[in-house]
Amino acid sequence: MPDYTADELMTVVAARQLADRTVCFVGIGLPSAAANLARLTHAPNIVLIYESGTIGSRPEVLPLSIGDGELAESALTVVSVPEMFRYWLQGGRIDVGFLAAAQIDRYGNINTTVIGDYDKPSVRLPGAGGASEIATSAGEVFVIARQSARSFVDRIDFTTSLGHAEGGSSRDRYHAPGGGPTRVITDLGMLTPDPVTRELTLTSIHPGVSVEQAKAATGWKLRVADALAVTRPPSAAELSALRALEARTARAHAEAAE
Amino acid sequence: MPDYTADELMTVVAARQLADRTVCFVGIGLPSAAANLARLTHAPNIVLIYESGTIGSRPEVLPLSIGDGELAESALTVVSVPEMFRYWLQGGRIDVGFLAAAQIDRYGNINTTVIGDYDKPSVRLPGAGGASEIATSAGEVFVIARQSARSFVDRIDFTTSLGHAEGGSSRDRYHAPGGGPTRVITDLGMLTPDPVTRELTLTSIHPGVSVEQAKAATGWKLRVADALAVTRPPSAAELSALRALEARTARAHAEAAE
Amino acid sequence: MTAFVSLAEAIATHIHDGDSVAMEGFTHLIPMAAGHEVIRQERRDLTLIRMTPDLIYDQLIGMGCARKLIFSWGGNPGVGSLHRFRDAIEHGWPQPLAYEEHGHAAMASAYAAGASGLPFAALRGYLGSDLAKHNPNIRSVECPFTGERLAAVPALRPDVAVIHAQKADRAGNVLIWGIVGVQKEAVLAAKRAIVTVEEIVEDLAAGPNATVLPSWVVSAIAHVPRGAAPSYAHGYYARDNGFYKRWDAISRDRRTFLAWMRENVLETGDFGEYEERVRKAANA
Amino acid sequence: MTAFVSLAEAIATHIHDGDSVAMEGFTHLIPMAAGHEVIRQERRDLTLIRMTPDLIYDQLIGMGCARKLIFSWGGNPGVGSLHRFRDAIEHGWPQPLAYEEHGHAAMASAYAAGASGLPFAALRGYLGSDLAKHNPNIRSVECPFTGERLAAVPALRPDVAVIHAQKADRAGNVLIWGIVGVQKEAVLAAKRAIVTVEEIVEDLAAGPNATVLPSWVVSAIAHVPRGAAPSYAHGYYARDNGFYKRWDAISRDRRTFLAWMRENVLETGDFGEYEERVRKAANA
Repeated sequence: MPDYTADELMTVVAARQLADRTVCFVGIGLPSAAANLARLTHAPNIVLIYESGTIGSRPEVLPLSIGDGELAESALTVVSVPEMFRYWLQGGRIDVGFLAAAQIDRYGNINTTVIGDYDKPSVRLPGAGGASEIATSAGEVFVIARQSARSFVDRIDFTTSLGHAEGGSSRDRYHAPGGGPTRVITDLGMLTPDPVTRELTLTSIHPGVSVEQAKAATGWKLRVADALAVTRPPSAAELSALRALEARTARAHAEAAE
Repeated sequence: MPDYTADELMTVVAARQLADRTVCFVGIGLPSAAANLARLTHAPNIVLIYESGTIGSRPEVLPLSIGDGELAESALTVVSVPEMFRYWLQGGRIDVGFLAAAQIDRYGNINTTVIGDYDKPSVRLPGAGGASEIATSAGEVFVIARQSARSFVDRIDFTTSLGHAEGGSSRDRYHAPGGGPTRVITDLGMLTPDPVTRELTLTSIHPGVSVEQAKAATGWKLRVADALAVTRPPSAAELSALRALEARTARAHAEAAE
Repeated sequence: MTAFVSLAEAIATHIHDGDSVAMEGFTHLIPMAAGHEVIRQERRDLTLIRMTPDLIYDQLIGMGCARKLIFSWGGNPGVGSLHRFRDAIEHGWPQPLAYEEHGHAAMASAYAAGASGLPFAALRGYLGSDLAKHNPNIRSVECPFTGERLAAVPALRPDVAVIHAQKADRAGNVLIWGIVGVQKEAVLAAKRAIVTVEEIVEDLAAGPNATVLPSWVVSAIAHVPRGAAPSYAHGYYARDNGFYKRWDAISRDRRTFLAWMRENVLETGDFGEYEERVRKAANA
Repeated sequence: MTAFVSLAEAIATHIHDGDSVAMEGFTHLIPMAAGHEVIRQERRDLTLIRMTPDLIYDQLIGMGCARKLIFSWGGNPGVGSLHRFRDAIEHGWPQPLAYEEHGHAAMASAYAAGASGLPFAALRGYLGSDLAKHNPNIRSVECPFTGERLAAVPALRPDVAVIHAQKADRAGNVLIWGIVGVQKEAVLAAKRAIVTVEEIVEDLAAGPNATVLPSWVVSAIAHVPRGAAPSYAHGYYARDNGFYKRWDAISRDRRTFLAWMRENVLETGDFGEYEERVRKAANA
C-alpha cells in the first residue's frame, strides 16, 4: 500500500508541471492546491495570479474562495477585476492557465456550464467565470480533474472553454492567442495531446494504476502512448509540504468559521 | 482708473460663473486660475478635476502644468489618465468643462491645433489634448479667452473642439452627450449663445469698455444683446483673493526653480 | 450629493420594483446587509446583475425578488452549488428566472463600458465557447483597422449599484481597498449608487492613488458595521467560511430555506439583529 | 525577467534604429535621462509616441532621432511652444517629421487597448473635430447593439516603453505613485520596457492597490536618481519650472539649441554629469 492518497499524488504531479518563474493564472480548488504546492517546493518564484485581481499571491493557507483575504494580503499588488481580465489575461501576460473541469472531452474542451440541455439543464453548474478566456489567452493550459467516465466524456454537453476543438489544427480557426491544453493531470495518470491529432493520450500512469483502470475511467476509447511512463511517486518532501499546507488550511478555515 | 487690470476682471468674472459643488474639468492657464479663484471665494466645495488624473484638487498655488505635484497632493484621489478620460469624462460625470481657446468662432467652435493649413501650418499650436472630448462630453462648456479680432475670427482654421457647429440645432447631428458652450468670458465682456441661432452674443460688457471696442475686437459682426448688462466690478474680497493666489503662485514657482 | 441615511431608507428611496440592480463584490465586501433589506422590503421583478452571484443572490432569488439574472459565475465559492439559483433555473421555483449568462472577461468589460459612457465593450473572448449560441447579447464587431472579429457585449448600465465599503468620510467620500473587484465600475455605470460602510471617519487616510468614490457619485451611504458578513471586509473581519458551508444545508431544501429566511431575515429588524440571531444559532 | 543595468546598456540593448518608442510621463516622472541617452547613442528613424511630447521629445526631434511622432498635445506646459517640434513640422528641420495626431481620450484608450491585446479602441470622441479628416487612423465602428457610430483608433503597441519610476525593489518590481499617467498601459502595451528609478529598495512598502509593475513585465531597470528632472518625482523632488521657462530661449534658435545640446548632453557622460553642468550654468 502506498503511503499517499490518489488525490495527493494528483496534486503533487500537477505541481511538478509548473516550472519556477512561470506566471500562472490559477483556478480555485485543485489548481490552487497544485500551484501553491509548486511554490512551496521546487518553484519558489512562481507568480500566482487569481482572477479576483491578486498578482503574485503567496498564501500560507489555501483559499476557500477565489478572493480570500489571504490572497490579497500576500500579493505583490491587487488590481481591479476589469484590469485583470483586460491587461493581464487578454493582454497576453499569462504563461499557464490552470483549470479544473466538470466535463472534458478527448480534445481538452471543457464544460463547466450545464449537464443536459442549456435551456432545460438537468444540472446547472456555476458557469464560465474566467475560464473561457483563460483557455484561449494563456500561453498554455493545464487541466486537473479526477478521472471518471462521467467526467471524461465522449461528448461534452456544452463547450465552456475551448480546447483543441475537433482536433488536428481545428483550434486554429478561432485565432486564439494561446496554445490550449498541453497536459491533463488526473488521479490515474497524465494525458497529453497527440502532436498531430491533438487527441488526449495517456502518456504517464500513476504507480499501482492499470491501463485498464484508466480506460474504464474514460468515456472515449482512450489512446495509450507506446512509451507509457510510470509516474514517479511523491517524495517525502513533496508529501510533507502538501500535508503541512492542508493541515494549515484546515486549521485556518476552522478558526475563521468561529 | 479702475484699481484692477482687465485680466483680473476677466478671471473674477469667469470664477463667478462656477456655482458651488460644480464638478469642473479644468484646462490649464486662465481656466485654472478662474476655477481656483471660485474655490477660494464663493465656491468652497467646487470639485476641480485635471486631465492628469487628479480629482478634487485644492492647490494652494496655481499649477504651471496640468500635472504639477500640488494638484496630486491636494486631491481627494488620483486616477490614471485612461480612467480619467473613460470613466470620468466620457462617463458623463463632468458638469462644466472649462476651456481656453487660441481661435474661436461665432458658434463657439474652438481651434487649438494650427494656424493656416493643417499639412503646412504657418503656426503649429499644441493640439487637442483633452479639449475635443471635454467640449462634447461635459454637461456645458465655459470658455475664457482674451478678445481680439485675431482670436475671435469669422472662420477658424481648424475645428479642434466642437461648439455649436454652424449654429441653430446643427450641433445635434453629432450626438454629443454634452450641451456645448454656454458662456465665453473675455477681457471685454461676456458672450452667450443666442437661444435659437446659437450665435455668441455680447450680453455683458465690462465697466469702462465700449461696445465699439468689443466689436472691433471681434472678427465677425458681433451681435449685442438688447438688454446689455454692465459687469459688476471685482469686489475687494475677490481682488484680494486673486492677488494673494497669484502672489503665492509667483513665489512658489520662483522657489521651485532654484 | 450623498445622503447619510439608514439602510432601510436607502433601499426604500433608491430601489424600486422592476429596477435593474447590481450588488457587486468579488468574494470580498459583498453587500449582504443591503440584500437582506431588499428582501425585507419585498422588492419584486428585479433584474439582478452580478459577476459572481453568491449567497445573497441565492436568497434574493429564493425569496422571489428577481425576474432576471445577468451573471458570469453562479456558485457557492469553495463549497459547490447555489441551490436556490439552481432550483429557479432547473425547476422555475419560486418563479421562472430569466437569465443572461456571460464570462467574467465580458461582464467586467461591460461594466467598464457602462462607466465609460460607451454602448458596448469589445473583447478577445468567447472564442469557441457555446455561450455565444445561447446569449443573443454576445455579438461581434469588426476591427476597422485589421478586419479581425472580436466579441462584443452591451454595456451594463444598472438602475442602481449597491456596494459595501470599508470607510466613508463625513463629506461622503468612500474608500475601498484590498480586492476591489468591479465595484468602482458598477457604481460609475449605474444611475444611482447605495454604499454601506464599516465606519464613518473624519479622514479617509487614503494613499494618493487609492480607490476612492467621491461623494458626488454616491446617492446614499448607510453605516452598517459587519454589513458584508459572512464575506469579509479587509482590515475589519475575516470571511466566515463556516457559514458558506452551512448555507449548503440550509438552502438545499425549499422549506428549510424559507423557514430560515423567515426566522433570520424577515423577522429581524436589521442586520445587527440578524447577525446576533445567526451567531446564537451557530453556537447552540 | 528584469535585468539591473546601466542606463547606457539598457538603451543600447533595447532601443534600435527604426523602433517605435513610447517615453511616457504625464508632466510627472518624465524619463529625461533615458531620452538623453538615446540622443547620446544617436538613434535614428525612431517613431516617437507620447500623449504630451515635451522638452525631451523636443530635444530628440531637434537632434534628428525621430522619423515620426504620434501625439495628442505638443507644447511646453505652462510656457508655450515646443520650438524644435514646431520647426520640424513647419519647416522640416533638421528633417521632415511625419506625424499622427490624436486627442488625449483616443491616445489613452489606444494604449489601454494595446495593453489589453485588442487591435483597436472605441471611444465617444472626435465628434465634430477636424482631426478625423487629417488622420486616416481615426475611423469609426458601429455598435452591434444600438447602431451608434463611435470613433475608433488603432491600439498602440510600441516596440519599447520607457518610463521613470520612484522605486524598484531588488527583485525588479517597480512602484509609481502620484500622477501615474499612462505609464502602466504603455509598459503593458509594449514589447519591451525600460524603467529608470529614483531608488532601489529592499521593500516597496506599497499599499494593497498600489500601481506596481511586476518584475516580469520589465526588461531592464537602471538606477538614475533625479532621472526625471526638470520634471518631478513625487516624494523626491519638485518640478523645475524655471528650466521649462529657460528652455523657451534655448530652443528657439537652431544654433543656440545645437550648441546647448552639444555642451550639455553630447559632451556629458551621463545624467549626473549633465545635471551638474546645467546647474552650474543656471547659477552662473
